[in-house]
Amino acid sequence: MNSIVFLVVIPLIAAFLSLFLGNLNKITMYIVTLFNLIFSISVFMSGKIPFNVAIGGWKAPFGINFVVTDITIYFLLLVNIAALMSITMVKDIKEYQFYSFYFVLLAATNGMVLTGDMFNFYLFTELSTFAIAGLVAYKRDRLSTGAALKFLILSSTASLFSLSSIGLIYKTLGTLNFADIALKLTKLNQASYNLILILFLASMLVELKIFPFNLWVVKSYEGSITSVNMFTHGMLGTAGIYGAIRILLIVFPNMYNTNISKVLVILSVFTVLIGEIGALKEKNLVKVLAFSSMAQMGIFMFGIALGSFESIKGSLYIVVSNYLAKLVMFIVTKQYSRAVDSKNYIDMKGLGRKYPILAISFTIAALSLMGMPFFAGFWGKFSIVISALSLDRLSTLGIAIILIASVIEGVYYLRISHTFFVEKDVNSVNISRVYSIIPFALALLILVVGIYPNSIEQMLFNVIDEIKNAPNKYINIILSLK
Amino acid sequence: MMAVLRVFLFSLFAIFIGLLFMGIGRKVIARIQLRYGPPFYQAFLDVGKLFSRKSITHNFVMDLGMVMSLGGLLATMLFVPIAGHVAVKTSTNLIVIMYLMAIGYLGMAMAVAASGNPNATIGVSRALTMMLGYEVPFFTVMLGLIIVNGTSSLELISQSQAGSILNWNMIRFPLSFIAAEIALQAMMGEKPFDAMIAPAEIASGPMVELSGKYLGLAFLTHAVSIFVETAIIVNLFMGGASNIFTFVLKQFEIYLITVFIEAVFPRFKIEQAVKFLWTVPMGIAVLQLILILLK
Amino acid sequence: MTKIFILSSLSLVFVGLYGVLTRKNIVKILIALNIIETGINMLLVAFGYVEGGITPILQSDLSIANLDKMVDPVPQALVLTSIVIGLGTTAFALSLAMRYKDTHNSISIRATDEEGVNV
Amino acid sequence: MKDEKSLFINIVALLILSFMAFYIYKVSIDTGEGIKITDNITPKMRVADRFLKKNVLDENSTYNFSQTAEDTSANIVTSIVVDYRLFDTTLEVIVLFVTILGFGFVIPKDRRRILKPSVILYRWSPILMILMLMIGGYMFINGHLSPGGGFPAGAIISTAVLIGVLAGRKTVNHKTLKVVEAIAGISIFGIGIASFIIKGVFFQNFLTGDKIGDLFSGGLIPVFYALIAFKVAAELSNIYFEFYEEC
Amino acid sequence: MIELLLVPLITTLSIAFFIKYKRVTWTLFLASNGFILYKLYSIYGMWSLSYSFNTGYEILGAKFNLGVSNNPIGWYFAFFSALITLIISIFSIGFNKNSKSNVSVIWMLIIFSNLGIFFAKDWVTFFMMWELMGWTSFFAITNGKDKALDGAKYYLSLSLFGAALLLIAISLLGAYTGTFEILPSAFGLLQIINSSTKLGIVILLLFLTTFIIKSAIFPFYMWPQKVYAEGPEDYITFMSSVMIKYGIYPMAIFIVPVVGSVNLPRILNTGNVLQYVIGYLGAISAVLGTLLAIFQTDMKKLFAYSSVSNMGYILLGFSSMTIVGFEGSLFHVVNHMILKAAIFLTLAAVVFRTGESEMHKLGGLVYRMPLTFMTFLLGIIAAAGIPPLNGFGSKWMIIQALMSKKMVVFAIAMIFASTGAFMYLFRALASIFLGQLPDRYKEVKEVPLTMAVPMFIMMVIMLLVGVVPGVVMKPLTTALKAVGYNVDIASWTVLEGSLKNATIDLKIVFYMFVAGVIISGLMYFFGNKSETVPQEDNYTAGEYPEEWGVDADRFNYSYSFYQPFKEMFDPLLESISIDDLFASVGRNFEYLSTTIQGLFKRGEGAVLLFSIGVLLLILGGLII
Repeated sequence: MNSIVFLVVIPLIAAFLSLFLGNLNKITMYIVTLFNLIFSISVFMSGKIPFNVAIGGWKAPFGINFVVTDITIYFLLLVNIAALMSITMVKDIKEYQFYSFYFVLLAATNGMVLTGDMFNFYLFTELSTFAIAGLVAYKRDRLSTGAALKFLILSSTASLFSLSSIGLIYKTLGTLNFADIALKLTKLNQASYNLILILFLASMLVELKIFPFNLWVVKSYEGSITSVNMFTHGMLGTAGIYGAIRILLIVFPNMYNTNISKVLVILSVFTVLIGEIGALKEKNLVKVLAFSSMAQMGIFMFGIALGSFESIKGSLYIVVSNYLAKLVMFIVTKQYSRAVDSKNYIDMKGLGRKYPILAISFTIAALSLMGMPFFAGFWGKFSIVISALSLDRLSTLGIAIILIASVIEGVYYLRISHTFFVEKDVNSVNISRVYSIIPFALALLILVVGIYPNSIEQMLFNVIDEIKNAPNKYINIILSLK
Repeated sequence: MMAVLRVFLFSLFAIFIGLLFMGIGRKVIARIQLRYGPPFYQAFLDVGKLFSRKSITHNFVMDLGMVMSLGGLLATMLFVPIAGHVAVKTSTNLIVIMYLMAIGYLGMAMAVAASGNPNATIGVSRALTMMLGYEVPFFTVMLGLIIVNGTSSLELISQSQAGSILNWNMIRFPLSFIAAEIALQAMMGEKPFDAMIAPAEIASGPMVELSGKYLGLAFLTHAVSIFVETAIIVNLFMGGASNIFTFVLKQFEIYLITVFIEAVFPRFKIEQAVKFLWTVPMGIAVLQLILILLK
Repeated sequence: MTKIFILSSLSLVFVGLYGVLTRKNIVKILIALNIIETGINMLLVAFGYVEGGITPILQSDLSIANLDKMVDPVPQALVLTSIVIGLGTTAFALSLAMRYKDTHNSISIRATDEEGVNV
Repeated sequence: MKDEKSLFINIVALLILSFMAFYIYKVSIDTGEGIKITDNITPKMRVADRFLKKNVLDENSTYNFSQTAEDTSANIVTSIVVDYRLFDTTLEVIVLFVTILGFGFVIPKDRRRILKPSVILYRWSPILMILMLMIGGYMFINGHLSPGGGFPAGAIISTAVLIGVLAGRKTVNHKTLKVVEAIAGISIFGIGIASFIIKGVFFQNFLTGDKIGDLFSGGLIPVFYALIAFKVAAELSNIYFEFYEEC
Repeated sequence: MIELLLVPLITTLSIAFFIKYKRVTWTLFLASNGFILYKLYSIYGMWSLSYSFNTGYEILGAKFNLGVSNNPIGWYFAFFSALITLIISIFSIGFNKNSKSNVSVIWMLIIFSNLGIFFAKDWVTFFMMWELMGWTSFFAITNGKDKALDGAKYYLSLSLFGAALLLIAISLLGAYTGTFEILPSAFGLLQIINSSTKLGIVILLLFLTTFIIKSAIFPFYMWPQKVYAEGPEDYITFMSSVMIKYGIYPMAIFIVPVVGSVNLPRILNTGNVLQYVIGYLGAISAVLGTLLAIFQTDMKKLFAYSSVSNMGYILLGFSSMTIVGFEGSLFHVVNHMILKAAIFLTLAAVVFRTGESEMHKLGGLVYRMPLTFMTFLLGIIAAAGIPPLNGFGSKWMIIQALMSKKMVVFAIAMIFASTGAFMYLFRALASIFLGQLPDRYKEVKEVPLTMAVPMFIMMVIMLLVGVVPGVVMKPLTTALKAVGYNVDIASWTVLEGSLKNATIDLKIVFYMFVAGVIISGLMYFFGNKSETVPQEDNYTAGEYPEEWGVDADRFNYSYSFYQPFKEMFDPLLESISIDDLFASVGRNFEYLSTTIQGLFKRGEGAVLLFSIGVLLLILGGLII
């Protein structure tokens, strides 16, 4: 399966080509995305997982390698599906730079998921940061420029932290490969371990939207166009989550023996609180979604920070639910805000009666985010609650606060849904029915997972199995390959 | 057939005694106030006259309400043991009696409210407020007796006091008796608790629109209620009686106390009345209740 | 020797961080970022430094005989990459800053991003 | 920047920094078990050991100068940059590419004025340019043998372009630069794909059998470096163009 | 068993599909409701029916099953709520004739969750249905109109808050007992309380809080008035009669058995601490609900508080922990269901015809809507607990139980509440239906047939249950026996009290009442003829109010009906305003929200906050 590299290479080549293609860019965008998606599906179906690809023929700890395990392939699929969903929202964009940024982002997010090398991961992260900053600035007005600049400054500072962390890892352990690091980290002094972890975490948390690190989130969501929001959420966000899972859980599993995981618990509780409370009075639908995705990442991080089998499973359910739901919501937001030419949801009164499928999909997505039963989010919440309550007092307190904060989430989301369904005659730009298909399909998927979690239970089990048996399984895959 | 007859006779008896008490009461009051007063049978004459007069009504609710009012109180009366006799064999449950009594008041209230006169409605509103005022202390008194006897049957409570006069609850639980007596004053709507009628303020309140047979029915209702309320007190505190004559005599004693108080007291404002009822008799009743519970 | 390298580069990092934290002028912030960047690059090189080491270039048989004395080449390779990234960041951020000046009429990072409000 | 001298922020920042410094100090004096960050660790204990000994593929192989060993260059940094970790390098090239894209995207294009160049610069610029081009060319051609390589070479070449720009001479235009950039970029991956077709492994060096120290050694390394040099040169020149035209 | 749940689901989907065709949707809706009622009737007695669904979801080391089973007490609740639901849904057809939005989809989902709650076998199923009911109610309350949004939001936030507590409770219980099934977990909870009292009590209180939120018990008594005031009348009928009982059902099957058999310190040798907690909650709700109901001017709010007070009675019955009290409470559940449905149907009819729910703006409607008046009259007689109708029996049983347990405070509270009930009930009757008919309602007509029939049915049911309580008591006692309580099957008309010689035969009470009415009726007919005069023809002390411009509206005494009484309570009610507390919580959250938005809007301190975050992490790293 050496050809897995094409997932990164083809978009990059397309990025170069996009300079000249002009009007063909849009078609290229679809072709490349479809290629990535189909390719990852074929990898998924091939049955050769897990495998390891050494680029340039240099074997694992020495060269750069791409690893495909169960986690990888699931996240690869998620990233590429999100890409496909998002580009359906791209309309009337003339600038070739937009397409180039997109291709780079596609390559970078695929690479983040695939790579098995620390420094390579850092590079891909940087690349995706740049691409997102460029995309956020697409509108080039006051808001988006400010957002992009501030995002760039913050993430550059953060990336410098992770670079120093990589340097320290190389200095002490002499290797940059994930598996190799995981193998050798046990030899590390506890204090040094903490230092390295803190430096790396600080930069990871920026992408994961955890509270004191997330001041970029709302601005960039607000300032950018919908498709870019979907990129940020579906591609960068998902890849970031992958990074968290891969690096925190597989490379740094010792984190749970330190108090840093406790700090993470506290931070994620704060994130949830701030996300939910911030969204409470917000009228701009996009900002509401931004706050809400912050809160969801808080819940995810809470589960990860607890680190038990069940809480991680819960976190994965949250990931699935948030991934699907936010895609639906962004599409609906886009269509509705286009119809009334405003992002304020108060202006969208009555649209739900005219275009019910979109509004119903939005509602389903919202309910899933609220963790309502019969929707995907519930199982996540349930798992996290159970595991949190059987752990220490801090996590019990934390989950209580999170659950109560999610009350606020329920209030503002259902208020928005209600606004859609208010009886009012609307005269708006027509929304084609075609745009209802994707959100509705995704909403159905949420329902399916919610009602019959067995449909993804096996996948999640594989993921957790890999996480929990990390030192053996993952390391063997990479380092045993000659 | 026998039962129907008994029911009929009991009702007539209650009406008779009630009207008699009313007449005597008026006479007594007159004498206290140094007037001559009407003859003791004046109440019968009044009722007869009212029923023979032509009357006006506003709608069917008035008719319905008045009938319901007398019917409800008669039904209540049938549950009260009179010298050990009950019209139909049933458990003479105190709670049932209290609730049944309410239907009479409700019917009356409905009828007068249906007349559409604001004075009447004001009267009703005061009456209902007053009801909340006296029911609570009265029930507290009852609760004490029920707990002592372990039963809520009026018949059993009155039987438990048989024998010497020292067994009477009036002697055993004097505080209860005082509280019940004050509550009874309010229950009968006599001064100082007659804010709901207050002829000078609201033109006799509930009665303002009643005429002819409606007023007659109201009279009868009042008569039956006097009978029922005094009978309850007699059963609760004076051990009932072995024969009807003694029973009526005891009832009359109770009624006489009420009349004496009525004759000399001015009127409470409604909120003063409620406050009074919830402090003085209620306090006494609670004290007694605590004594009972601690025993 | 290594200690001096590390200390000086660390102090660069701290100076840079101080700048990023306290400055309001975007250009100054970017300069401060560059200073951190330089500091960290120096740090990386210092991590790979070997006391009395030689350049990791195979110029002759002599150098092959002294392979153990060579400084670590990997950090140098990483630094090469990170320099370029730093350049990219700076350049991109500067271009954004130009646009920022255009839209906000200010290069203070405190300038509000709300539409229609002046500084 | 009236808030620049806000005492509060300064104090907070100093506190934060001193706390961080304290923490680093604390970590460095930690006496716990295991490898510490202050430990003196030589390349021998790192993966670099295998790079230096050029026995990544075969653990037991040894070599001498002017011999074949792992088909990489004499400059070990170069072999890491362009062979062992070639993928990183291509990515960093992409980073530059993204930067250029961002430039074209966000820089306001309206208010542009170009200063008049000085005569001296105008006259001398060709000489300087030729010199620089030569140095640049030498650097990327010899990148696998001596310090230097594609990036510095690209930077030097772009400086040549910069001088041309400053001197107001028509050297290259935007379009050419873009084409060069794209072709170089695509070629890098093209070679990768070619190696995938030939060897079945992406970015594998398929030109083998050279001797270390030769000019034509290191297989694809010089090729890559040349491409990178062109690409970097084109990109940096582009940056200069953009900024210059702006001022 | 499963078809009970499948049918509403499938109906929901098909209604959603045919949403444009009102006739089809209502036919489906009614048919489905009818089927549910029939099905419930047919599974009476088959207590071993159950169904479980393997989700494949793994928790606590085992694959997790969602299950429903035919729980006898659940059946009891479900059957009567299905009956009421069917009647309300017939009413709703007429009520919604002119409305644009089609509520039947949401309704069907609510009915689904309704059945799910009552038949849930394990806590997770219960929780799922519970949550489903929470948010569907939100949509049913708002019903596409902005006016009910505030109330709905209030309800939703309380409901979600309760659900959060419930989830914590369930998870704690599951984590410590290893099972989610309701009955085994009750035993598990008992063991927890015996081994570690604090934890057990916390779990129990979490459960209790959830349930009292849904049943509007004391600290959470505000939501009914907020919701009922603006919600669609047909839905709030369902809410006030059926939904408010959702908290009672789990209390009956879970809290009461646990509290009843737990070994805790006792107070005055009458009951344990938890019993008193429940009792005080009930007593405060009963008294406070009554007082607040007395002071309302909006009829829907008035009956909202009346519901609070009735829920208080039910809790009082539970708190006695005697079988009579327990039976009485469960009996009162159904009684309250019936009478509240009747009352709210009439209120809905009034609002349907007049569009007004402020009582002082109504009056004299008896002339125009006699059937509605009769239903209302019977409803309030029942609500006041006056014998020939159905509210009496259950209240009597509860008082009996309290007296036999010597819980004097609770008994007095109960009497206070039920006497106070006369006040507000009569006030509603007088203000809405009696008094002068304002000119603007001269043209009001009686409700159409689809709405009249359900009201009539409600009248019949009220009288039937009032006279023959066995209709309800027989299934109830059968169910209790099936669960394992030591009870005799009730007879048709006799109710058993717990004190000495305390049985009442409601048949005899009814006969007595009829006898009394016959006698007084005879008197009435003996009297001379009467003449009907117009309503305006009143005694006015010789004045002509029309001349001063006093119209019928102003001639009604219905605004601030109990003003002197209210003035007594104003200081008290002001000092315990839970509403202010909740409102200030909400305000503070909104204030915080603005602050946080400001933080994110500026975005300049990003790096500073980043460093602070790093500091926090470092703190975590330092404390080894």
